[in-house]
Amino acid sequence: MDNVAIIGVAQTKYEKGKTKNYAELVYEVSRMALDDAGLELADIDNVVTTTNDFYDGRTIACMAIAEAAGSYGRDATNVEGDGTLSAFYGLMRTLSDVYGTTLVTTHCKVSEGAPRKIFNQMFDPIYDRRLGMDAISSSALQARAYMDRYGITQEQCARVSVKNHGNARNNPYAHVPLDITVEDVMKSPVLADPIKRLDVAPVSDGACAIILAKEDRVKNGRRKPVWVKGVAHCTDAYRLGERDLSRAGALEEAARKAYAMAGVKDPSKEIDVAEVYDAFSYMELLWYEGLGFCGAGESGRLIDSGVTGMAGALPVNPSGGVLSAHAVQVAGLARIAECVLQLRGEAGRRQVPGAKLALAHGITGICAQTHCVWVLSDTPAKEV
Amino acid sequence: MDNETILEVREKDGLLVHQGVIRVPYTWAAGEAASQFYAGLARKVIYGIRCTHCDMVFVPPKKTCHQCFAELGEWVKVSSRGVLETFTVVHYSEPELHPVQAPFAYGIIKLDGASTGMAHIIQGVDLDRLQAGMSLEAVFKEQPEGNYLDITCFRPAGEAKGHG
Amino acid sequence: MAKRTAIVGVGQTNHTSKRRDVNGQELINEAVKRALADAGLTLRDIDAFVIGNMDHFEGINCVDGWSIDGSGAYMKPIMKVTTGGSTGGTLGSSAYYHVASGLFDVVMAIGWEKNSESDTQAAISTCADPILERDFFGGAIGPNAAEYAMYMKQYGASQEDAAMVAVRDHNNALNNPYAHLRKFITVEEVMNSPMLCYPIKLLDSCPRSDGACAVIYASEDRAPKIAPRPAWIHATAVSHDYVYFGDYDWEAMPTLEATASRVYKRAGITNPLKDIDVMELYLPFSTCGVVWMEHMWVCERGESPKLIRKGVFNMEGELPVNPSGGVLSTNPIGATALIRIGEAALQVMGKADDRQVPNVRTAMATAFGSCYWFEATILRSTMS
Amino acid sequence: MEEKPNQATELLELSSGKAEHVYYWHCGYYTSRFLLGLRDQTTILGVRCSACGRVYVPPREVCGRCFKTMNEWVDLGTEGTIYAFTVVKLPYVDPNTGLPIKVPRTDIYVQFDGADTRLMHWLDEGDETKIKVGARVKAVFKKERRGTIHDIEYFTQV
Repeated sequence: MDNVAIIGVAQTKYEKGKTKNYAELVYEVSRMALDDAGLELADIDNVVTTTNDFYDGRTIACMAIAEAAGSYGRDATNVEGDGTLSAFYGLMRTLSDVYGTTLVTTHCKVSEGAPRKIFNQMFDPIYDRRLGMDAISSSALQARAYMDRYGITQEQCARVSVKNHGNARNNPYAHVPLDITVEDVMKSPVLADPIKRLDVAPVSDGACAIILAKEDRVKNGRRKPVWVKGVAHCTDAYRLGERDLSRAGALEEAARKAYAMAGVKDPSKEIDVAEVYDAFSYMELLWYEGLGFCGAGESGRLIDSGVTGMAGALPVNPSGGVLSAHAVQVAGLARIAECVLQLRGEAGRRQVPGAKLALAHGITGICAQTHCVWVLSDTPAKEV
Repeated sequence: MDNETILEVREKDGLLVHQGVIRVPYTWAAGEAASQFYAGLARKVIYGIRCTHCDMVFVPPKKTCHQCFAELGEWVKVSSRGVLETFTVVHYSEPELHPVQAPFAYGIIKLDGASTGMAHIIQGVDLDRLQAGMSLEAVFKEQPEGNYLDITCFRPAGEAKGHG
Repeated sequence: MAKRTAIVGVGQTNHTSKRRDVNGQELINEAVKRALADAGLTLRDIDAFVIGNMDHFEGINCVDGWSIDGSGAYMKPIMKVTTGGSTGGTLGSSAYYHVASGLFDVVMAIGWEKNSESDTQAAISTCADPILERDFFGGAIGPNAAEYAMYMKQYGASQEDAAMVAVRDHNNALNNPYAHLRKFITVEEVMNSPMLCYPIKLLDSCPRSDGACAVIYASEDRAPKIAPRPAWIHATAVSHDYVYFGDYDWEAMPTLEATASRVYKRAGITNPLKDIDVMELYLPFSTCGVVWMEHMWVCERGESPKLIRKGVFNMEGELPVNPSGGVLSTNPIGATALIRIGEAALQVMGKADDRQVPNVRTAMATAFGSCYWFEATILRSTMS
Repeated sequence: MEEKPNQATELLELSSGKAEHVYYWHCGYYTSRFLLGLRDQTTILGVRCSACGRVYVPPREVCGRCFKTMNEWVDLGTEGTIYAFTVVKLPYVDPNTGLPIKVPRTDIYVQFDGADTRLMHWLDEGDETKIKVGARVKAVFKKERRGTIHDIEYFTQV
């Protein structure tokens, strides 16, 4: 892969009931990402937006943000799915001979629709949709399958929630920074056991944008470019009963490919910071295993040891993660944006000192049917 | 007000919020495999379909094996009893989604003779006593309607009680 | 390294008004299997997938994950792209950039729709802004009807001119075994068909169909080994510009003109009438087949009716348009524009059977979405 | 091996029921101000791009051409001309109610003097022979207004 850098990032603050409409949110982050990169819109060759007609409440929702994303007068396209996938498509367009720079936007106003019902529309209308499962109840099945198999405890999951909500106190964009204890999580109301209120990501609105550029289009600006080293995505079987919910097979495959591209041999040693898609606290533990941060079933011990805390050797979700801000389709791109800030050394109070190699991760689908893994670095690949 | 998108208008600090709705009803073709499956349920029989290539028996059935991409056609009668693989007890209420009142349980049940699990609702059991590995049986709807709830739920299997 | 990219296989279902015998996944599967057979490949050869449709047409959220049994993307990368009616063009571009980026060697694009499963017009009307325009938007027919009414007034064109386009496309469909409507019609029959929205009549408009299409793209390393005469992608382009329907300038058609200009420039085409051997155009109404030719620089303003009457765009004419029968005979919306690309590729590959135009070296396919989003692709029989 | 469970099974279809999705869309500042203009001042507001001079109706935050924030408000009054119209004769299911719409229904694009884009609305005339592109039209406001686009009941030819 040729060298491509992320040269600009922007996020809104995440909150519930944002008063801007989604075009205005997209304009906010597009403008800020350009400013961050020190570019004007004229420097952008093409645009990839991200929409979901169910969340946006209209068909062909990408129409609504054309002006706001800077699509007017230039090539544009639109992905439906997590922002990590839009960014991946943006990367492909940047790598082709056709475009040198790409603006990628995502927005989601989860609070405007009925997110549980919208999630239920992912289930098969001819079979199990009628069961009425949503993100919480289906993920609870995955949580138990995983926890039962490896003896992961609810307290260990709670520790993820405590860590991430605590980290969110250092992130001005976070929606739900909290100073809580394992006991608080354990005592929070059970929604679908073993998932409790404080194990669940909030309903957030927000937007995020990044700008990708080919090496010859990276200017010596005020920001340090962050280089894409490896990316891959992978999708598991559709029906829950056809999957091994106790393992993240699609994540293992995506990580294997992304690491191979990036030349990463031992992720637990080489990666300095990771931002993963923890829509539920158990997910972060399951993703540790899928990402090879530890062996199968060892995540409980990993969180207990503090390795993934801010002071540990591999801090995970210094931003507070998705547990602290969940504007669904935005959440994966926000992971990338956060990694960029880390590798620039601009992450403020959530900065992991000396971070040189970072991992960003996104999911989409029922029980994270699809995973996308990004490996980012503060230095470009060596000349071949 | 007929045929107007906006049902309700809220105002705060000079900013408006419009409440509206999308209501597009659907009629989904089930396809042959699902139609056969529902025809079986009407006779209180659960059918799966076998992949002659990898030997997986899919319940509910489908037309193509996702692993081998082979067309499936070998129908298999499976038991209406099986083993609970994983479950959750739902404590919140979502009346537009949930077919039964909370608290209730969802589970994934692997029927005897099937290779895949079936997601479904579990009732007729003390929810505190649910355990992975327990034996459950399908409860069939008396007036089947040709949908997934023609199995109303799974409940602890008759003579398997106590084997937990 | 960026790679040259070609189409090496095309598969589509036999399109029809209603497929009761298959569900959506099974419908997709038919197209996928036919594309694999056409290219002489197995699923193992496909490195990645892109899929698209419109959410509110079938009521399924995230069809990428849902599609696995049909698409075969199990434990592989799949992402969803969508831009409304132009989704098929967006899919083709997406598969192209997957390969052109150098990241994937063989990629399948899948477009599909089961328009029989909901009220298409109701679903499409939700594409207008819900707060300001939805109640006044009666679907795609309105703007197109207004456009032709204005054109007739300005250039003295007639309803019969449009009817001749309808006759051409409908009767071409007699040569296409996959087409939905295959019935010989006359100008008189078009003129006597019920008025839907003045001046557009029933036989001037596209049907709604159930159908799927799959197109396989391969890199320069693989394509020549897969297909004896691959259809090389020389350029793609896209343009859209507005947010509200009232923003658009139908007299100037700026997005169509920008798309055409851009794609010609990228492919080195200076005189489309001479340089292009066949076009598969997304013409949702016969009236578009009159007006849009001019905005694509095929002829001067007001000249199109003359060329139509001369038969320039007929099968034996100088620039055959829509040998497949076009959108007027087949319209499974999410697949429609991908069918244009697939049909253009078949023409270049010399595999279009009874609808083959002799000696095609350069072909063009277009896509049109209801936000006047246009995409275009130029395909050639030679790599460079 | 077993035979097909049923040799001649009828192909089933499954129904979604009413399939309703409710939304609470934030109008944002620009659309809100436009709607409050209808409600409180019975007038139509546009917004001008100070860079290129184009006047947009409905107003929005950003001019796509210049990628600049707009904040120069313009009162466009209540009269304009018909830019285009369509008489919808084929009833389709209204996505608001799930019921067929009433036809004929005339959708028009209104060109206001001094605006560069058009506003969509209804015309109180269902006979296309009596409608002229370019004809003057006037907004007829409702007595009871609540801050929606339907505070204009319809447009009528002057």
